[in-house]
Amino acid sequence: MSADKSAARGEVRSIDSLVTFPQYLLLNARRFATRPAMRHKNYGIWQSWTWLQMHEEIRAFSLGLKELGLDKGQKIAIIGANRPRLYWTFCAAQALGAVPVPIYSDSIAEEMEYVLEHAETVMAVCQDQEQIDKVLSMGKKLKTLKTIIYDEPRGMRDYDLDELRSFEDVQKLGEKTLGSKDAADEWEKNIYQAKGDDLAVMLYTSGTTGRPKGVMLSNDNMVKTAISANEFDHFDETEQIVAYLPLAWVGDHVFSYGQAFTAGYCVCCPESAETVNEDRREIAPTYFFAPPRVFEIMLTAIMVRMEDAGTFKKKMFHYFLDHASKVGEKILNGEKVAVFDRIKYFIGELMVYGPLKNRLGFTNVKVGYTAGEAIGPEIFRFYRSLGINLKQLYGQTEASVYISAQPDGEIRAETVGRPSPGVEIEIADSGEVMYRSPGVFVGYYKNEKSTKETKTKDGWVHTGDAGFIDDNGHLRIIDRAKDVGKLIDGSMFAPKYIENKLKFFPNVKEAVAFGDGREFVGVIVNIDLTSVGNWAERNNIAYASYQELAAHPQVYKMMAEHIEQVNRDLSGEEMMAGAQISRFLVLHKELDADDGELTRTLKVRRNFISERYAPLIEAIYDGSTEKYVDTEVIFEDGRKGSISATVEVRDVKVFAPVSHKEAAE
Amino acid sequence: MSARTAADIAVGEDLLHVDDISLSFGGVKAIQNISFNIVKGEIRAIIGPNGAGKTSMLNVINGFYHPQEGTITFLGEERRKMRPYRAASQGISRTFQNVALFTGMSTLDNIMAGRSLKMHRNFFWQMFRYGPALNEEIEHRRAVEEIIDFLEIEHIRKTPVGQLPYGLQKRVELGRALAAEPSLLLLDEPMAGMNLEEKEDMSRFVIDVNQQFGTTIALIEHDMGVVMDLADRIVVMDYGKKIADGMPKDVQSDQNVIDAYLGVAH
Amino acid sequence: MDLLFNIFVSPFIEMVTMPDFLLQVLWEGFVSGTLYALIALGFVLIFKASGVFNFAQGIMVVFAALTLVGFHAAGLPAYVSLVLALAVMGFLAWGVERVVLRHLVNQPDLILFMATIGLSYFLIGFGELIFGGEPKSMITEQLGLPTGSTTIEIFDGIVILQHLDIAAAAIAAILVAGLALFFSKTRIGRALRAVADDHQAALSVGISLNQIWAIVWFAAGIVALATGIMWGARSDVSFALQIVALKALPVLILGGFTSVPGAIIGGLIIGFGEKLFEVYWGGLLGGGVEGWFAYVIALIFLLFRPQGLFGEKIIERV
Amino acid sequence: MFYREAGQYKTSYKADQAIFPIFQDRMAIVFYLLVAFVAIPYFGSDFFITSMMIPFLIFSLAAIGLNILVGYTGQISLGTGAFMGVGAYACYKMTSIFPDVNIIILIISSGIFSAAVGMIFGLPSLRIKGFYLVVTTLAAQFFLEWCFIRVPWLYNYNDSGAIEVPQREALGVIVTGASATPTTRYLIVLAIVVAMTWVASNIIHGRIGRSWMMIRDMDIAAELMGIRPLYAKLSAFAVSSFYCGVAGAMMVFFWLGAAEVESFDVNHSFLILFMVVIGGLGSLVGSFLGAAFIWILPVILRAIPDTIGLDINAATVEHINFMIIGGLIIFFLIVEPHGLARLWALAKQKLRVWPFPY
Repeated sequence: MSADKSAARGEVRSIDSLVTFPQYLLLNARRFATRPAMRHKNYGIWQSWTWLQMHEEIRAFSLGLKELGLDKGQKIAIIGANRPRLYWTFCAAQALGAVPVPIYSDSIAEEMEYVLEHAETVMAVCQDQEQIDKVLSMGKKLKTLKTIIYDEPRGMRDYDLDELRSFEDVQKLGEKTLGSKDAADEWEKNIYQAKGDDLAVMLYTSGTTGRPKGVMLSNDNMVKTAISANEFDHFDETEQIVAYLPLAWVGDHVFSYGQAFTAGYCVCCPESAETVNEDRREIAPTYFFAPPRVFEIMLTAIMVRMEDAGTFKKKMFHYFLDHASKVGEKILNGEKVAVFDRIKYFIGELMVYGPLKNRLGFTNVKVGYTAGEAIGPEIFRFYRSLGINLKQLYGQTEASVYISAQPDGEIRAETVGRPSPGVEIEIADSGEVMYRSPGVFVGYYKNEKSTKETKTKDGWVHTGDAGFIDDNGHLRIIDRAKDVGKLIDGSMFAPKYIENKLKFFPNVKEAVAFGDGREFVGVIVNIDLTSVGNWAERNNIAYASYQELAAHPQVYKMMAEHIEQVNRDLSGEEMMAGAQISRFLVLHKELDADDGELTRTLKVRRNFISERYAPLIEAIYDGSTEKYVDTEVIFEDGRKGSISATVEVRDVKVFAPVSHKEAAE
Repeated sequence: MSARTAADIAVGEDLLHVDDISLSFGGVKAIQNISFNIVKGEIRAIIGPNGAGKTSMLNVINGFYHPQEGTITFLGEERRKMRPYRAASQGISRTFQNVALFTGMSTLDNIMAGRSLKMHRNFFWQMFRYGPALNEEIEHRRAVEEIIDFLEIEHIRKTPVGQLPYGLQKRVELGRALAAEPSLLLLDEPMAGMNLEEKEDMSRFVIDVNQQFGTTIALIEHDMGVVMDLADRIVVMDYGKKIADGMPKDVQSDQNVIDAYLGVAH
Repeated sequence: MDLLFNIFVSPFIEMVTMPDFLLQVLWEGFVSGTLYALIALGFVLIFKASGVFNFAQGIMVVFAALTLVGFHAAGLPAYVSLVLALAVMGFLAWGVERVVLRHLVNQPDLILFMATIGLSYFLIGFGELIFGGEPKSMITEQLGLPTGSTTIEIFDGIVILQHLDIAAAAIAAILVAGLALFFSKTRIGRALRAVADDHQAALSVGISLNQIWAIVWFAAGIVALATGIMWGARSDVSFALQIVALKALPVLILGGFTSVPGAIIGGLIIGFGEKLFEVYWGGLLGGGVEGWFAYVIALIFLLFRPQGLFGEKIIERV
Repeated sequence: MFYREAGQYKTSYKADQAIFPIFQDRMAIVFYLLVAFVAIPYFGSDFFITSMMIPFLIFSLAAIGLNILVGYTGQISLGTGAFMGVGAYACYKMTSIFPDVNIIILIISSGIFSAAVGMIFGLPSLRIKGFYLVVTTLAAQFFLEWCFIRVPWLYNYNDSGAIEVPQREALGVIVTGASATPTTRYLIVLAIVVAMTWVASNIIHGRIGRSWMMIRDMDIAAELMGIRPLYAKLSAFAVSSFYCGVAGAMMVFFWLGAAEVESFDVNHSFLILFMVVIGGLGSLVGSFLGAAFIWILPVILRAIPDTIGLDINAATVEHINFMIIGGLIIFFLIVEPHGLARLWALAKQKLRVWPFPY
């Protein structure tokens, strides 16, 4: 394919008239022809594609899909890790007016089957043999699925099924049609015919309850959101990001596809899940996104590693970190800082912050976002004090992500910022946060009922979260609206709020709080194996298994201390002081998505857990000090087994509420 | 798995033919009058109890030992004595029972070393690492990366092999042998000292190599179970003699073989 | 033609026509061969038990001799000096094991070899610091060694035998016999052989490797002292000897690194060969060929028999 | 700490296979070169340049040569001194035969002679392994030493038996002989050493270097991979001796000014071997570090008594020197058998992962 033949040659459209991503592709192929569009660490180096090259790849594949019969409005599933070809599939399908449906690649076959069937997909593009096997295992149950395309040919030699094709084959098929004069023109024409309110993509939300729902998002939803997000943070074609979060998650779709296409920046795919950290270090993204968990894990890893450093180095490290926590954020926010402190911070940058950012791959980060859950204020401040412009945003699949975000210079750990450009926010009488924006979804696929429940006629959407706008005009989220409850004595009980406070301790991986309609608050705690394991090693505490470590008296003691600290915090907050934790237990197994205890995005499924561990919860409230339980688990390969244990329940100290006036003094 | 049938083998073309080979070391007879053939595209196993002369047989095939009697016909060329590098340049490549990697070099360099025969740029260009010499390095690096990808050892690409665990070393060694793009690949106990999972991985790689690249493989293995699953045909040796030769199921039920493995006195 | 004649004919004519001279040359060769053999013996002892190629053996010879002379010069009686010199060699062996070898177990051969070179530098510096750098003469008479010479009339000529040389040969013979007895009859000796065969096996029968190393180094020290006395008596005691000591290497190549008889025979071959070549052919090349002849012989020998005179054929395994 | 590798990603194999793939390393090299080419000639005293820098560079080159043989190919040699001698005598003869040819060309060409001699004495390495090879190289050492004495043609039948460096000009500047300034000689030596180090590094990172290392690590496997031991070993002997030869020629022409056989005796072989082992087998950086350690340390040691006002006679200092060097060698072998290069690499690694310990 020679460049001149393929260089987008159709009519020139003004940027303001573009309403779909394929249209942006044509534009970028012209305006950023030689700029990198994607990179993928493969075969040991960063294989790169310019926008022009990517345009050619996508066009060939798109035409191939067309040859295979993909038509406007049909659904095509995309299953796999972050690979350029899978991203190309989005655009290739959209160019034909078809609707891509990305599916979480770690879903088990059963979950996948539901989505494939529900969305009536006619084709599936899979990354590798593993995904192909899952799709094929559903056999004839998928009536609509006609073609399966794979990216990596490894191990596919023995599959001689008619419906299987390799990505290259499809591209070749498409290239063949390019031989006829009009194919390319027609393809472009077709792209320009697309409308803003056509469906762009369908994303299935895993949801904490029930079957996943297919959120339909239009071109307008996606493109407009992406453009305003770019403007909000001043992103242009010079950005580089690392695409490592699940393709099927709306965040990744917006950051790694939507914003990349509209701004024209470069998206880099890591070599494999194990090498993400190393690959991020190599690329040094300018824009970085991660859920709080990733930041937590990173911070834990930093501290654990530093434990092994020499005394001098450790001292120096903590000395400068202390200094950063004093002045780092101020410097980042452009506030006044004494010259001497600035000099000290500069030395710290040289000795600690700079190298640390370098090791983490954050050297060039202009903007970092965390969202999805509340982030621990300590963790949040830690990164900001190093000079990383980390911000919070609040979003949903139904909103094409952005509901609110923190503008530069107005960063506070406890809020999620101001309404994003074009978004209106209201707090309903029930305390639930509602919003309206150009990004608001079209509806749930084949689920009028849910659509109506979520979206009002005027376009307002229920977030399901309880929150309020604070004095500065920033949104604060308390909890899931339906989870906020009351203790018997009438105190407000916001489980997520309490759980998050607990989870901010590195040693606590997960916590589930109970208390609605009960006498007091009880908590089930999950320890963090990395962090606690490391602590155990340093303190010569021997343990053979997770279970043994979790039940260790010393671990219980540590957890009790953490919980006491949380209670002390809570006692200082007017609204929450009444709901302090009275009893807790440390769970003998890790909460796991495979067992249905967490969602695929690793959120706690509260109801499921309260059913599954009903005897334990009962033990918390009936005053017993221990309880025997037997739990069924599913291993990675699908086999079932069971874990049994006698779990100890402990009491913790509760603090008298501190009135706000006293606290202020 | 599409195992080859007896019929496939029967019509197959001989890649290697070993004829009446005898080898002795100062009176100790390591191999006595052994003959067998290896057909293009098959996986041929040589099994036998310890000291049966299996490794010596491989050493004879790739020219490391010179048999006192008999001939070896490879790709239609008959010979008895040859230097190992001749065998290598004809397309015989191998792994070793006790991993024989170049311990001072990285995984990448080890596999690159496997491509030595394919690299020819002369000293002059090498001196300046420029032009043809550099292009050659890059071209072969690409080929090596494909092997690294194939064997799923990306994460240890630049690790010195001496620091790798045993299982991975074996895999790197396979990679090094593959790098030569051999027409006959000799594997000397590829699964020795591995745990079950590693054995499964290695078996998968061996089968993949055979199917994906169509490489003919001769392997020595101790683990009968593995051999029965992997091999198309099996030669059984005991005390330097061939005691059986055939398809896995035939060999399995052969009385001589059972006796040899149970250690019946001779 | 002249050249070929000079190489292949005239030396032999010379030998036949002057047999007394030939005998004298052979005797000289025998004497220097004995000394080579003694140095080689020290190498063999250590190599056999510890696998260490002890480059410092030559220096130990000088060091031992210097110590002996030094004690005497300080006013001690000759025999007391001898005993003290022995004690010093024992202390040295202990120190080497303690400070050097113990820390280098399981290192590659080259590293151990380098360590012995380091040791020899240390000993040279130490020896010269204590005893001064200038050559000294051996206290031959004080030790009761014979002096003078015997002239034998034979083949119409004479052969002169130094008494000292005879004594040297005798002492060498006694040393070798003693060592042979030690190896075969004593518990430690047998242990030493076990170590040479298999370190693991030796450990399993409860022999401390450290002790063994100290003992062999001490044994090598005794051999070194004996060699030093003999050598010092013939010339001076000085560190220039280390170059000569290097000739133990070709001797070992011929005799094999682990064979005591090999060391003796190798030493004699080199001794005879060197002298004969120097006297009868050296002139053709301008003389001074003693410096390299031994090595070239070893080299040529190696090309045909890489495993040495007494070694077994090596079967390479993969 | 100073390594900021974030953002240094490679999009081509050419960049990934570069000898210094890290930007900061390339900067460091530029820095060292600036110091060597600009700062030292400008600020260095004549004593510093003549007694420390010039011999240090020359020995570094010889150490690189020996390292190619011992460190990269695994063939032990004790003939370095003699191979250096071959270079020196060859260069001397060429200056008398071709008085008009540029001296620098002659210096480089002299390496060809030592390479040829090296190959001849390398031949036995095809059959002989390990310590046995020491004997072969010792044979070369003593035989060549003998030649330097007994073949008067080599030193133009001088009565003194020594070779003396004639005065020669290059590009109108006196570069050899007594009137050449230390700075001129230093700069020429430096340029040659830098260029040859670069070439050595190229060879080592390429096909030929790899074949050497294959022979070193596992010669049987190497042969079964298609490496011809003959080519690999002889090329190593040739390249190694070439480097030693050039170093030898430079030693006489740019440093000593005159030399006789003692300058190339077996003690020199040991000296260079020390440099290689202390510096680190199989490391070019190590060759420089080893040369610096072995050469510069004694110079410093010798200066110590004077500096602190102790009146010790020179001979005693020399003896103590011997002891210290011997002791340090043993100490180093015990503490870090992989030499200074390993320490260097560890330090670099520390800086790369800073502030983390690993």
